[in-house]
Amino acid sequence: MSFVTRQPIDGAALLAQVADPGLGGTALFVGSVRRGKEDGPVEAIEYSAYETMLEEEFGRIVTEIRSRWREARVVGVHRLGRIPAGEISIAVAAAAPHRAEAFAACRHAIEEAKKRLPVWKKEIFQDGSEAWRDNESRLA
Amino acid sequence: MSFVTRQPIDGAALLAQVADPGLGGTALFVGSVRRGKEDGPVEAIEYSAYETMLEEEFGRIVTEIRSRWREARVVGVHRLGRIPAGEISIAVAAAAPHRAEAFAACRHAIEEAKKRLPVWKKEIFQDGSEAWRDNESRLA
Amino acid sequence: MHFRDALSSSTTVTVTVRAFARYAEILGLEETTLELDEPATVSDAVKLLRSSIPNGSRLPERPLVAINREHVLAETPLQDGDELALLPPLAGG
Amino acid sequence: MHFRDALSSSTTVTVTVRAFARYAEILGLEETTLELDEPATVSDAVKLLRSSIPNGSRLPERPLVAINREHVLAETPLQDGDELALLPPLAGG
Repeated sequence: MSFVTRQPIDGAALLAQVADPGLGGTALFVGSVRRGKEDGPVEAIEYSAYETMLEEEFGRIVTEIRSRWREARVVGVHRLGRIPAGEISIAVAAAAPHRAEAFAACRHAIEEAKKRLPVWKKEIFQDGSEAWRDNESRLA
Repeated sequence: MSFVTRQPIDGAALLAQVADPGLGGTALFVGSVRRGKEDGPVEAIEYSAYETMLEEEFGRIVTEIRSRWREARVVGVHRLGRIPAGEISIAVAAAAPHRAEAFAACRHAIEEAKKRLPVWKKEIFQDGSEAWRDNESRLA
Repeated sequence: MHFRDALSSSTTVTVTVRAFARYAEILGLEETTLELDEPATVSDAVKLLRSSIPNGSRLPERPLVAINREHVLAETPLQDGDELALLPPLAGG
Repeated sequence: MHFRDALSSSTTVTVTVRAFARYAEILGLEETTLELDEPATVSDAVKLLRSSIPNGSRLPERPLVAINREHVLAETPLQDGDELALLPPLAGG
């Protein structure tokens, strides 16, 4: 399955993808476009990416997780294009035999995704103005 | 909403309950009945509870989380009765402005739930035998 | 004098005892009533149950307990009308 | 002798340069081709871009870069046919 989508993300679909009767704990993280306050109300964010690298880089993250938490199953999806405030931009799910590994693998996936994925966002404010925004420029 | 249900749990419903355009990160944990290996294949688990206390105790956990992570929204649901292997027994979701608080609040909710909720489970094996099972007696 | 009266053995507290899961199985009951001389603690109630109810001695000396649906310690004093719950090792989630 | 030939300035590497997001806006292009004398590193390519392309000087001296869709450091040597990507500060998630 592709890591990239241009459609609304369904968190429950990710839960279903990692579900396994041998895996008792599943952690799911979903990141949404925040309405925001710092620069004014955000109407939407336009996400763009280096798509071929994005797929490969997330694949490498998954491979790393599987080598560290051998029984874990991990999936993720990143939406690109214009995403209205309140809608999901990224989701990652990890299932493992027990909850500690599920949380650790899920957390690892999202932290590495934030650090490494070649994705950029332009905030579109309610007054129509736009601004590039990166994960360093404000608390993300 | 009641914390207790006797119906299958829908993880996506919890995500919807905590969704808020000001809260950019949401962590969901779902615990499922594991098929298991230690004592033989588990067919199902029969969950029973001190139901009035169960509702109150989860309410106290939510109150504690709100006092520690002031902007967080937390919900949870615990299924009781006979739950077949592979189906969800508990789910907790926490939404917060940023992901660190969402993970911390969600983790806190499930850890406290495991420690404090007056719930008991009887494993029902494929050969028809049964055994009480608590969170101390094996890795949970 | 009044203080002493209140503590005299002629005054009692009556509590509802509830047992769950394997404790209900051991005792063969889910609910009973217990009358204790004042002052009485959770620990006193457990002692009385262990000595007076069939199979009571199979309960642990210090089981997990709740009063009025809140976890409490064995030293907690009982008040008239309390709901005292005997909780087997927890297994939620 | 052969070794020396290989390192002479007459041998070059040709790489495809891709720019994204605000770097694409700054440079007014998303893709270009660059020819460099061998041996050449990512850093050499960035220097050449900054001096030879209109608005190139607005690129940082050490931007985040990828070769063939993997993050690499500025000291990484370039090989003929590489896809060199200039990545603005990341903002995934």
